[in-house]
Amino acid sequence: MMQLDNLYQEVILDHYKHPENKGLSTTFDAQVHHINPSCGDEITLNISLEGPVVKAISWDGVGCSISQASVSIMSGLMIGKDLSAAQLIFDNFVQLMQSKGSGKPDETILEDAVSLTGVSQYPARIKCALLGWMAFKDASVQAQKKN
Amino acid sequence: MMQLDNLYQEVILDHYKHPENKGLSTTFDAQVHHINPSCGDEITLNISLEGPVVKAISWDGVGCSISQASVSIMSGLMIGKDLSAAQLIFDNFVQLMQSKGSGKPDETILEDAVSLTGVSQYPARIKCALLGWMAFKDASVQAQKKN
Amino acid sequence: MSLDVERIRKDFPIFTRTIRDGKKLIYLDSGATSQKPQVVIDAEIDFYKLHNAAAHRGAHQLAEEATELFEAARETVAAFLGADSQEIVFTKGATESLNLLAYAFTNAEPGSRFAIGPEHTIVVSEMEHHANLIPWQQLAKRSGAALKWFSVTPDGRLDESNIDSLITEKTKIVAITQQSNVLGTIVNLDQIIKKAHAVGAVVIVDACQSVPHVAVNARKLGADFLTFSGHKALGPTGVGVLWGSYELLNELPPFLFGGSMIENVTMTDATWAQAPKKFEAGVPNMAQVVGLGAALKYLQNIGMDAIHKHEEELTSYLLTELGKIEGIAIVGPLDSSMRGGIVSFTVEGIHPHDLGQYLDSLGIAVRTGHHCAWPLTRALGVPATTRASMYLYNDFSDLDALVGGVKDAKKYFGQ
Amino acid sequence: MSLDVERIRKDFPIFTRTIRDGKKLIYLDSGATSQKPQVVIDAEIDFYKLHNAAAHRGAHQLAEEATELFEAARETVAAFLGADSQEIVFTKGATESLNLLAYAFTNAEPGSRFAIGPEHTIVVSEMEHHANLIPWQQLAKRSGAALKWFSVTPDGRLDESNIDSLITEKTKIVAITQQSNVLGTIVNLDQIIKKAHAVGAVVIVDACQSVPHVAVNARKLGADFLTFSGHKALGPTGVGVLWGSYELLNELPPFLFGGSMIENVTMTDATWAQAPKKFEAGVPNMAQVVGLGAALKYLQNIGMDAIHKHEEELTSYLLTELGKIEGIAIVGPLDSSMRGGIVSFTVEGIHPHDLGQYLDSLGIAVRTGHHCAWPLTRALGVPATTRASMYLYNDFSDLDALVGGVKDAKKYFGQ
Ligand SMILES: Cc1ncc(COP(=O)(O)O)c(C=O)c1O
Ligand SMILES: Cc1ncc(COP(=O)(O)O)c(C=O)c1O
Repeated sequence: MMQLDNLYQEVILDHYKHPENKGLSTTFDAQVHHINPSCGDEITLNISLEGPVVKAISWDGVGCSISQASVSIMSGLMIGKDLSAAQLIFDNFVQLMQSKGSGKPDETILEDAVSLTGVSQYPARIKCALLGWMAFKDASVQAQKKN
Repeated sequence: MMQLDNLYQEVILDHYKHPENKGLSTTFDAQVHHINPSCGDEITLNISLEGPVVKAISWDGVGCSISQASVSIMSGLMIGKDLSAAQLIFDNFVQLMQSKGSGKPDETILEDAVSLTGVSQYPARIKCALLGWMAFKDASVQAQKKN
Repeated sequence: MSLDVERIRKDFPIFTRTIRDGKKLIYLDSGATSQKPQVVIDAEIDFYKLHNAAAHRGAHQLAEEATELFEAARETVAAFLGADSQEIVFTKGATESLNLLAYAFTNAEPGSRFAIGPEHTIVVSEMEHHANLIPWQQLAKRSGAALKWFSVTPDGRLDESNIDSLITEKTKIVAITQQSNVLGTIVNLDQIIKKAHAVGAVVIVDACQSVPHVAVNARKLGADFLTFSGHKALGPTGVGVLWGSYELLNELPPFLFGGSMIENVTMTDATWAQAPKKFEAGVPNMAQVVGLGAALKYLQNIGMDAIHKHEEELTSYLLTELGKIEGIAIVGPLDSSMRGGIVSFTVEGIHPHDLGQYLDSLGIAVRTGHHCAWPLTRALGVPATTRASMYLYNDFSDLDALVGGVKDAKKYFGQ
Repeated sequence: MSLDVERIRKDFPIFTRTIRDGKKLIYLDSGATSQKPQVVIDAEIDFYKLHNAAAHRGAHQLAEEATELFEAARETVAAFLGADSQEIVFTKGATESLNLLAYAFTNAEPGSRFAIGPEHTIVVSEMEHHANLIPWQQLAKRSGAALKWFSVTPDGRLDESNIDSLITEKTKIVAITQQSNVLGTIVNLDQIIKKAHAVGAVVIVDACQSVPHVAVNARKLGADFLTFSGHKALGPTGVGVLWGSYELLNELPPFLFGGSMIENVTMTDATWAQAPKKFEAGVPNMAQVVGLGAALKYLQNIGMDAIHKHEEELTSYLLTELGKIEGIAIVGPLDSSMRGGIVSFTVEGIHPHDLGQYLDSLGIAVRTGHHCAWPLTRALGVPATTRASMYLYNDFSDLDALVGGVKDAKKYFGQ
């Protein structure tokens, strides 16, 4: 079971059971809806910016523990960051996911998201972990355009 | 070379070089054009009936020795026969061709056409041998309809 | 059990490998694709090693042999379906077969019995696989015809209550599955076929999940077209079958254009060969067709009735055992006589994807998600399910492993 | 010779068999389909024995492995063509690829760059294989567009003299072969591609006879789409490749509809995945794709330049030796630098079918007929030809056997 514990770290199961920023805000600068066509997971994500700073993220959706925990962690990480810092985190995380288990996560950048490191060993789950992140990316681009 | 001699009997090569009833008549009860799509061989065949009797067959076409000899032999066999006798010969020949080399040809019915017995061992050539016969069948049906 | 599974498993080389650090492979994903017996692998190898040449395209010995093997496989498939060999078209899979039909309707000349327009309807069901839904959505869009569908009852059967308002004089096509790849439900098509034919509609049966598991006689069934994929029936990947009753098949316009499907060709126009060649453009998937022939012979030797009975026993056992676990909801009928060897379910508090991953860590292969029948999972009100699908090489011990795995997963994920 | 043919032949198990009572197999029909090296057969076997599962459709280990092998083959194909892996679509063969394109144009929304109507023209050539002719005839018929074509010069080259009247502002599609499967002629496409792009047309290259025999860089060539069949490139039957420059490929509407090509599906509508998945509906021909990857790696190890050089040497030799026989007429250019390893010819007084049969009795496999390019043989004024087509496993002794066989045939048939 050791290998699986690598995937399902405590932090992940905690976020899954107690997701952060879940429940959509009534106001937002951009709202996006992303789906994972191979398994049917869906997420709606709202973002509000204040200048270049991510003021608020809220989301709702259905999905596996990986996708739900990942968006929860991501929202916690991104809120309060300015967009260039957010981009750095984003790039770091995507790189980690694509590392096929060989990536060394930078905890100072990724914080709780390092708990998702194990996902990179399960190719079919990478899309789960990225679902919320891609939604964030998309939403932040749209919000910037609008502002 | 023995096996091949089975296919290319003297009679066949003779008919190939000196085909009978080749050259289209100017009058006919029915004219048909048949092709062999897999190799491009073509034949045009004219038939004239007198009551139930095949009065004349003439044909023209391009094709391999098997197809040319076969139509030549067929025309010689069919001219002068009444259509029920022709049908018997036709059925006998088709059966022989489909016999995969195991058919015992009835020489009293098939006459020169027994020389084509070897064709039945070469599946790709059966269509060559049948080209003219199928044209005859088609033409005789059309001529009957017309009369 | 009806089958000697231990002996059968010896025919399938994949069962000698292990999963995730030495665990036994428990393969419960045959609904997605089946494993291959050695005889099928050997048939492909033999073709390549001994007889490889372009079938129907040469007078040399290799081409003769390739042609003979190819056509012999056609006869095997025909015998398997109780059909005539001229009624068997080889495709790359059921998806191609169904698209072939949908495009052929579009290619029909006005006035032909296949011509379809805004005055017509196409009838499918809510339990169709995407492969038997989207081609008809698209045909509807192209032709202006209206798409209608049978619903699914809450217990996962086809709701035929409104058949008379669904299948009407306007209906041109009824395309329907014989067994759901999610619910396992076996659909009794008799009434639908009768009704469809009474109004002059063409009936197309998606037999992907039935033909590999139960004896299907295409003629007796009475449909007009029927399709299945080789890879779900112990056959190679890359080959499927479209059966059509000869009269319709021969009248149907072609779909793919190219070599070997022609009668005559000029720069500006072409005419077509008779069916089935008309539908087999290009150098065919010869080795795969030959492999499929070997697969169906293997199935026939074991016996389709025995296989079906075996799967019924397994399904009944699994339904009972899973049903004992708290928090499990099984989708589809609970009566095992109404279903084939497919059981989809949800476990409260565990997402199917997580359950599947957990089972995988035990060596158990199941499928999770919408199983390419998204509208159905939506209608069932679940985002996804976990699906165990069985075949002749599964036994009770596989199901015990699954049931045990689900129980352990509940603990692991704290449910 | 550029290649160590004796060593290469050891990689191809078919050469251990004999023909017609113990004769050595002289295989000169690679233009129809190539033989398979053991590594290709092994790649398919390994897939079935060890990794068989539905790619992209499961989170279990077998499905992961199947997906990885499948996608690794895509990368191999991409590297072979100098392309990006997202530009590689797997089909069942070149015939499907070309039909895919023709239907995709039909599926284009009005206003899309692929939309085609009566105001447009489609340009092909007189030397096209039926697979690159009839789909365009049919598209012309469906859309109302006019079909135009390049002629062939008496010596078997593409007649580009009227390029300016053929490719005009009206031209939507130029679909053309890179090497004739009858004449052996290599078509220099530079001018045509330049002209076509200048008028905004989409250029589609039939590379069935080029990609297996000579290094082709899809990007550098500058076409928009290009296709070839695996079975002619040492690969398995039942697999082909469509390359498209990504921008166009991703914009192109889909062709086959079903599982795995979707983004979202409801009962009434569906949206599509990105390319290449958008074009790969259904459980794919996985084992064949993996086998094709092994084939291209094998070719690459030997080296496409070496293979091309080898075939040039063989062709030049064969042209010379056949040319010495009285009554022989070679079709296509006599300059071996303008052709690939295909030589078609006629022998006075002997029908190709009879010649082919005679050669077969000696163990020599050639193809006879119109080679699925009937309009071309008609334009050449011959009812049929005999075609010898070469590959890396042929050597001079094969050609000596052929030349000797032709001479003997002349005696046999009394010419
Ligand atoms: C030039 C050319 N184009 C297209 C094709 C069609 O390829 P396939 O039959 O493998 O689909 C062939 C071979 O048959 C060919 O030689
Ligand atoms: C019921 C059903 N129909 C159609 C298909 C499509 O078959 P394939 O993907 O082999 O073309 C499948 C399997 O994926 C299926 O289960």
